[in-house]
Amino acid sequence: MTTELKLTKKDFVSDQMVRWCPGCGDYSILNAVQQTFPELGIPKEKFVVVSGIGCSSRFPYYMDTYGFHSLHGRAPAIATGIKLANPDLSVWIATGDGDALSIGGNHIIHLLRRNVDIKIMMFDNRIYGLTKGQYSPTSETGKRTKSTPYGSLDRPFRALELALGAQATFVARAIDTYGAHLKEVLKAASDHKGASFMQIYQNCNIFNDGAFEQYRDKKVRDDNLLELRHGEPLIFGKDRDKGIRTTDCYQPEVVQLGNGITEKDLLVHDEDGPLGYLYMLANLEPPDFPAPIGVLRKTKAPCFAAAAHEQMDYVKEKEGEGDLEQLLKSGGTWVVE
Amino acid sequence: MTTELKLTKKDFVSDQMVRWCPGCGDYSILNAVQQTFPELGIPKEKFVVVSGIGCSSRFPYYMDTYGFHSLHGRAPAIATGIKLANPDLSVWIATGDGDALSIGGNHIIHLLRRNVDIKIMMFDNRIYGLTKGQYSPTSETGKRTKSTPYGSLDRPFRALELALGAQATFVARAIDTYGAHLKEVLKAASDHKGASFMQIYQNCNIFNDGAFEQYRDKKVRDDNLLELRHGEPLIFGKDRDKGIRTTDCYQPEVVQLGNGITEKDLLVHDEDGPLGYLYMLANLEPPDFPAPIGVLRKTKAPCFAAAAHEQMDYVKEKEGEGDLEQLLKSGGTWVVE
Amino acid sequence: MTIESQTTGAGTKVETLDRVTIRFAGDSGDGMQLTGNQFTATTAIEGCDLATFPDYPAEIRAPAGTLAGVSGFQINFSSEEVFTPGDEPDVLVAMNPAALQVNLKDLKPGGILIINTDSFKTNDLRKAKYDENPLEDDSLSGYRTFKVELTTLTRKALESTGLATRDVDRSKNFFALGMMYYLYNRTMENSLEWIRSKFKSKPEVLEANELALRAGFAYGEVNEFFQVTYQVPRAKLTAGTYRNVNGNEALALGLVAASVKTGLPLFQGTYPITPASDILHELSAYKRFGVLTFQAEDEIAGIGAAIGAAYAGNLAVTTTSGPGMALKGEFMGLAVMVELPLIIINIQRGGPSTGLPTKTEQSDLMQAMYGRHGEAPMIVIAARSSADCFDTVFEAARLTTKYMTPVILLSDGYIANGSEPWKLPEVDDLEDIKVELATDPGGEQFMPYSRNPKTFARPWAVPGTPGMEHHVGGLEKDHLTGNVSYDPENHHEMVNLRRDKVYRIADDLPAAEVEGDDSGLLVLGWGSTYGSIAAAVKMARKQGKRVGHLHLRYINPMQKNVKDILHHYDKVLIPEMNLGQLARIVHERFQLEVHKLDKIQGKPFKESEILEKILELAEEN
Amino acid sequence: MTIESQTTGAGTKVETLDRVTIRFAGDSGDGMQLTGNQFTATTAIEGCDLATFPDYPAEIRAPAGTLAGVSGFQINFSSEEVFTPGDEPDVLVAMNPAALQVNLKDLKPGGILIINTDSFKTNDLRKAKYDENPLEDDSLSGYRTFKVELTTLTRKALESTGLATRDVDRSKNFFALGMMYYLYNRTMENSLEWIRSKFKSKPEVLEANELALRAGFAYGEVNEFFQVTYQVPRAKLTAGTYRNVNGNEALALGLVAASVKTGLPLFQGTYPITPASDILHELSAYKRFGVLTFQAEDEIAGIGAAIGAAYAGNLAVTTTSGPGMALKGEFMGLAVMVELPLIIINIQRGGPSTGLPTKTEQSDLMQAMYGRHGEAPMIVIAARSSADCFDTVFEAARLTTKYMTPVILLSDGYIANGSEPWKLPEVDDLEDIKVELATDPGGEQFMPYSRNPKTFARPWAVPGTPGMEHHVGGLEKDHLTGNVSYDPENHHEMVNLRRDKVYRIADDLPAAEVEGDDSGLLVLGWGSTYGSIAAAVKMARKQGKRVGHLHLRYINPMQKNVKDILHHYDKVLIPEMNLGQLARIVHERFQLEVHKLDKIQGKPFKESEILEKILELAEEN
Ligand SMILES: Cc1ncc(C[n+]2csc(CCOP(=O)(O)OP(=O)(O)O)c2C)c(N)n1
Ligand SMILES: Cc1ncc(C[n+]2csc(CCOP(=O)(O)OP(=O)(O)O)c2C)c(N)n1
Ligand code: SF4
Ligand code: SF4
Ligand SMILES: [Mg+2]
Ligand SMILES: [Mg+2]
Repeated sequence: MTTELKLTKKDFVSDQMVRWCPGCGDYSILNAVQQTFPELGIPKEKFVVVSGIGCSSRFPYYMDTYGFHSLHGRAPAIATGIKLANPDLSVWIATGDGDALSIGGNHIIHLLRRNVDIKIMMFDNRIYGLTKGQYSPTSETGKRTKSTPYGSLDRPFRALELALGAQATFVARAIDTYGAHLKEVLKAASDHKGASFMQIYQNCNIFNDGAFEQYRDKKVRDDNLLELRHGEPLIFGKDRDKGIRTTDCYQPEVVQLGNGITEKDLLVHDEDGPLGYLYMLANLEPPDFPAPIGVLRKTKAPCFAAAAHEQMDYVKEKEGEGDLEQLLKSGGTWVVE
Repeated sequence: MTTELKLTKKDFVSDQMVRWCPGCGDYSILNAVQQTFPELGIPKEKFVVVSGIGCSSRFPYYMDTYGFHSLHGRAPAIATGIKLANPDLSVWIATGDGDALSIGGNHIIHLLRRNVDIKIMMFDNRIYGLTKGQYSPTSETGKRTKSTPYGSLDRPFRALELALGAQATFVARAIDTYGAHLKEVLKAASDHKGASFMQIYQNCNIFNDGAFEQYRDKKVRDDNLLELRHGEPLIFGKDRDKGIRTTDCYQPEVVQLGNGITEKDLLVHDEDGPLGYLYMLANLEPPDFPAPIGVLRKTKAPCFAAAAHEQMDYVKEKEGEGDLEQLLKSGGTWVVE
Repeated sequence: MTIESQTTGAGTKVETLDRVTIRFAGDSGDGMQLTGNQFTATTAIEGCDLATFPDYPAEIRAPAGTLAGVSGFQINFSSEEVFTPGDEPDVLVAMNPAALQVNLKDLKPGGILIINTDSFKTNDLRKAKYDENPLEDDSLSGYRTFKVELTTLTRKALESTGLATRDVDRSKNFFALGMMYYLYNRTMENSLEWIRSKFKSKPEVLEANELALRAGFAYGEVNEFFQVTYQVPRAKLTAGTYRNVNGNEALALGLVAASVKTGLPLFQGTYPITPASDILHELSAYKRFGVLTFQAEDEIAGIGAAIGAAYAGNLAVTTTSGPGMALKGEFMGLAVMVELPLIIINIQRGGPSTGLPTKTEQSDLMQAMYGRHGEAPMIVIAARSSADCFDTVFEAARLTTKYMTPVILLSDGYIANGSEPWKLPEVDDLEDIKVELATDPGGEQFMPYSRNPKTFARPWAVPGTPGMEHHVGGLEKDHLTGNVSYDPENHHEMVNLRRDKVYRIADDLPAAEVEGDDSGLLVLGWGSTYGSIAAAVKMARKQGKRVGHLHLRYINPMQKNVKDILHHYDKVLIPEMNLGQLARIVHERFQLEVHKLDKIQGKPFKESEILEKILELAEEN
Repeated sequence: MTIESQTTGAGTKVETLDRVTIRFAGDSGDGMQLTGNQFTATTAIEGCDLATFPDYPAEIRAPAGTLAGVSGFQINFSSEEVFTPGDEPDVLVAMNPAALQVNLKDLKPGGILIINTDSFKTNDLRKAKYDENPLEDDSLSGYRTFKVELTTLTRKALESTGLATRDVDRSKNFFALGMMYYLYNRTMENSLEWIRSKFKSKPEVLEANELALRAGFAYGEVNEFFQVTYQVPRAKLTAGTYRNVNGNEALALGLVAASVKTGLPLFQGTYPITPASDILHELSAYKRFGVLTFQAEDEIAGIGAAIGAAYAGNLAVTTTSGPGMALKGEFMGLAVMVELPLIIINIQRGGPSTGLPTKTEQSDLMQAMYGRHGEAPMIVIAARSSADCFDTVFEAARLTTKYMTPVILLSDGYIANGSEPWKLPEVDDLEDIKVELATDPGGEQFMPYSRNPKTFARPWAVPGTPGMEHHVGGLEKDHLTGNVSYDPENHHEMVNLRRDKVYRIADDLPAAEVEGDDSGLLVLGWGSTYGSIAAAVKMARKQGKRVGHLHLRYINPMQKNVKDILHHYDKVLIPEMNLGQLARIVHERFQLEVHKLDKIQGKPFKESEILEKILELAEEN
């Protein structure tokens, strides 16, 4: 598929002024996407970027592709319709944590369940940016925001776990400022045949500044992040001297390499591994564990839109192309002379 | 809590004629609930049964309790409001697979995430009963129904997995006709402090007859069901001679007891076990595995409605009860003489 | 209505009638819908005009024998034009006491009552809430009652088959059907053929049903059970090929026809809801026409996917009923803003809220007009009858693609389920709907909000087309570039433009035509009241009244001559199955005092109810 | 509007004016809202009547210095009654070229223009889309321009603090404020006090702001920079305690007051949306009043939870703006059906669809009236001003609990964010709203759909009450037992009853009162146009025209005397920020020809726009 199309980043930069706050993590993500799209081997006119409402959802305007800035939470519905109508398009969703997981939660889990071949980039800043700072379904419990001056009470969604629970066939995590890695994830998502769910940690420097500092700060991030690579052991740490193994079944544990503990003792990442493993992984987070980034899951399953067209073709072949006259006359006719 | 209230089943039977199809699995569930409620130690007037729309959602009419037959998919919203307004009530939801997981999917996962202390009975007949036979989000792929004459294409939700993905603190499964067990599950759900999600397999003898025959038919059901009990090993089979263990980490396996394999080799059920274990369990199903029934998960977490009132009480104590006059005068006043 | 009478060879008299209304009623398990449909098919083929109405119980399977479980099917057939399934039936076939209990009050005084006496056991009577056995007191004395041991007779007739009693009893509706064929001098051929093809793979059932049908016919014939039989001559119908069609079938067919004639693949985004689900059931079977049906997770996703498909170049439709419409409001506003073609179909049912889901009503008109926030004008049209659903949805497709703006089409539970003979259009006669997708940016930059000066339509450029990349969305758009614009004047201009675009469609509509007199009393209607009004107006005119009938397909915008027409009449009467919603619109738009006739009972108007009101208001001609 | 002029000791002249409009404009980072609010507070305390309007950029943080990033705050203050924030400002304070570019066109010819010249570097000019430096050409010649090196001066004044330049520059708005205090002869006391309490914990900031304020004041004073200063005398206001309040604050306060006066806990189910979110922000801070706020997963869950809370006996409210209203339609229908009290607040914004989220509009009136399927009548009321939001929502609480039916309250972005002085009501003067929960089944079986014969309200029995177990739901209800009923007559009766219940509330409303003349031209309005209309009518009457002003709080039902009032006038003018929605209703209801004045530009009417139309239509008195 990677025919040389000679596209460059510039081909994907639209003429619209970018209107995010200076310093917003959205800029880095936009940059990574604009750098990645030309490398995907897809003709420019086949990209469609669909969004809901939110700061992140202004994304389509900045991409010089077909774009649909729809309604809060509803991008998955629009995108599903687009993909069903034309499975040949490369359909991307840009959405926020509120857009995707609050008002849009149902559409997201159904898109994942159906495995519609759509790429979901969820910009997770753990806050409502556009409406100026209410807590979101990924905000940590106890968060004080405009709408929770005494602290929020609900437990946040764990997005990766929720996506897995909806049987997502591709689940990944990336970080706004870690561009090289983000681009890898975007590429992997594009290559995956099926619904791809990406949680992208994104700093909102206005309403939730520093939420991901432990993953963005070069000084500490290596100890807090577990970069997943298929077939490689779960190793992390600045000095790549720590790993994850399972002692008791289903119970993960961080170990220090050395002193008789070698890579062999560690779990080896399997994108298509058993569900128990994947869920264990999805829930690792500091302070006890590093947080996994990269492609957590990638597994094969039929794609909904493609299957719909295959079924249609099959029926056409079996029953013949429809004939309108015949159809109208079905169901018993009689003639009045 | 189990004060003697001297309630009997009759106290919960309303004067409304039951209008389900003769032979419908809903009757068994109704019977089990009417038998269980008097045993819960809760005064009759504190029960509220809320439902959406569907055959199953006619449930409240048949219970002589407070009842709200609301809108398709929206019972969790109504129920959350009721519970927030009065955490002292015992709030139950009767819902169907379409009501809960199709149109109501978002409300359900948010209720579970928030851990609102509400008991959800999801009557899963894998079909839309009330609208006369379209496929539902739990229908198996390839199903031919009124709306999918050539077979459905989407993968079904696995309800237990989805509930776990939304971090449900209580997850269980039961079967309409296995009344004694269903009653146990209902009791456990009632006793649990937090959101309780129950998937109840229910036969729709009109539009999806026999969907759960392998679990209902006495001849085969024992080989297809794994009755979970906290602290007990995962044993099943007519002769209780089969068990489940994990050889490779995260990979379950059915073993025949005997020949050196004993109960000791089996996994022991832990309602509050690690997520990897729970998800593994949630996905077992015939033909390779038995399907678990009973309480899969039960774990502690703060309850949303109770927490809201505690927060309110805390603020009242800290800041004093609100004084209207003072409030109106806040924000800078001046006097015109 | 007896026209003449004669005596057949068999010795019974044959009376000729110009119109008969029969209601079949029984338990849901008794197969009354099938019986009704068979009688209908034969009557149609034998040349009568007709209309039918099935009346299902609200429950899926109410307990056998109960009042809640009664299922009915009414057919009105005539040698003249038929507009409705008829008011009171002339004949009631009651298969059990519950059917009698529910339906007897509707039977015409002196009407024919055929009763299956076998099902009047104590237990049956109890379930039907009868304290006394109506066969034994004089409660049936006002009717021409025929008591038939229908079950016993069927069992006897099927003895030879060796089938179990339970199975034998299933055929008793064919016995009844046979009797009715005899009584109305119809042939059994059509039904025999149907039985043979339907039960090909179940020879015992085939045999049983055939035997039962013949036995019923013979029972009438041989025993001279009825002293008189009836015949209703052929109607003078326009020549052509006919079929029976209900409204939902006609919508599905019309959509497929529009897909063929626009050359656009048809996409349906929907969620099941009574009484709209059947459109999905129909369309999902038309994959050979390239129809894609998407049963979404809810109504919001249904319309959202349809808008997405429209953006990608499909002929998109979303179908629902009242509660579902309420959920689609936000997306409808988006459709107005992005100016894409979209057909939104609402099969109205009894409201508000969940209301009376299986009953009919016309109470969603104001919602269609105004059920969105902001100034979000939409084309609103309505179908008047089952067959008219075909033409109306075809017109919806023409308007939405030509003007690039969504259309709401209103139907209701009555015409959705009721059927009538439909003269099939010639496929070649159906107008080609010209749709041109934009493929040429035309100059440097593509202007997605530039407009056709006549239609105000913007270009439809679909993803996949090189050089036409552009953005759409719900924020206010610059009137040319389509970029987001907060400019005050631009906003005012765009609001006006979206309104004017809909207004100006009036220029493209055929003139409204009145049936009947052009002065005196005008009966103004919309939607499914057509049949009852037309019938009532005809009767009133026969009685010498000066009455005209105007029935609106186009409600927003209205045809340009509607105003003139209204002002031609002394009085205007608007019968509606709501509290007067069209009346509100007429008030508002034409500042006109009108007479209202409301009926909100989950059932269509009787012809007589409208006639009565007409007689009250109209003058002699 | 100069009234008199005198000379102060300092040598500059003081002119007395009866009304001044000032607009502060700068980059979002320049603190213009704070400056405006401080000027407002001082002006209020010093006795003027006033109204203000903040104008935020649509973006959260548009890039510094760009046109999109301009933030404005306008205050109109006077010694007479003030109705609006004023049309064109008399004074414009422009902190950068972008602010000048955006706002200059509004400044009155000959108006005062105060410019921070330090921010007119090439780069600043480019970002503001200026090709030429306006300070250097003659584009400002029509104004009394004061060029101030505001940044330099502030830095100088704050040299002593040793703060970093970045921090120092943050205080320059206080310098500007000081200058304005001097120019309008206001004291600094109130702001000094505010600075001291606000920045208690940050002594350097406290000092910096205080120094800047004083320096600005001194700059005006010492340098005799302005040859003339102005004073606006105290207004003759009703005695009492006042505060400034914007509409959303007033709604929140009104809801708390209603909670206290009904004795019912307040429950808010909502989802954030501009411009309604602030109600949530306010109420979430009122936990000490037992207020429970629930930020739901979406608007549907928001209203659903509110209905649940109402069922459980709370005073329930759901708050949103247009797109959110569109989503609540289905649940609103349920609220009508279950007949529970519920307040639904819509802070209207520019539509359709996402529209202009930060701009104001009145285009959701028809949606409020008809945005539900079926016959689902609701009480619709509207607030006319920021302070009126308090009274209107209090009235909503009274009506909804008394009549057991939901109420829609309409406000809009203009009054939600704009503020005005509000004379605080005495808590004891607020009416007690009597609410009785039903606790006695009264006989054998509790009848949840029995009714109070006067109000048609059904009893409100809440879960937890022994013996009152009952069911509610969206299916049609039997008129007494509340059980599901498919009975045709019952349905008709219930549909009529729900309508009549709302109609009859008219009996319980105070008579509508006209301001101004009782014949001639009537200007009819609703909602936030009150201020502009009132001001325009006053001016027109001053000019000798015969004009009255009727402003509706109650739109459904209307007050009984509205019809009479309308027919008293020769002409009726209805100015609306939509395409004429109230006009439609008036057409429909009263068959009355009206004149419309539409403005759909995301901004309120100017007083002059309405005045012009009045002068065109009205006769001399
Ligand atoms: C129906 C509807 N409800 C609410 C809103 C208001 N709204 C716009 S964006 C948003 C949430 C934004 O949060 P998120 O999705 O996390 O995006 P972010 O701005 O943080 O990127 C809300 C509540 C809306 N536009 N439409
Ligand atoms: C908004 C709305 N959409 C659709 C419907 C129609 N509807 C009623 S119940 C139902 C699904 C029923 O399936 P399920 O929830 O599985 O319940 P069951 O009847 O199988 O018990 C649907 C689609 C409705 N009542 N309201
Ligand atoms: S508010 Fe936050 S998320 Fe939105 S643009 Fe600004 S920094 Fe980014
Ligand atoms: S349709 Fe199915 S689920 Fe519904 S009542 Fe009948 S048997 Fe039960
Ligand atoms: Mg966010
Ligand atoms: Mg179901």
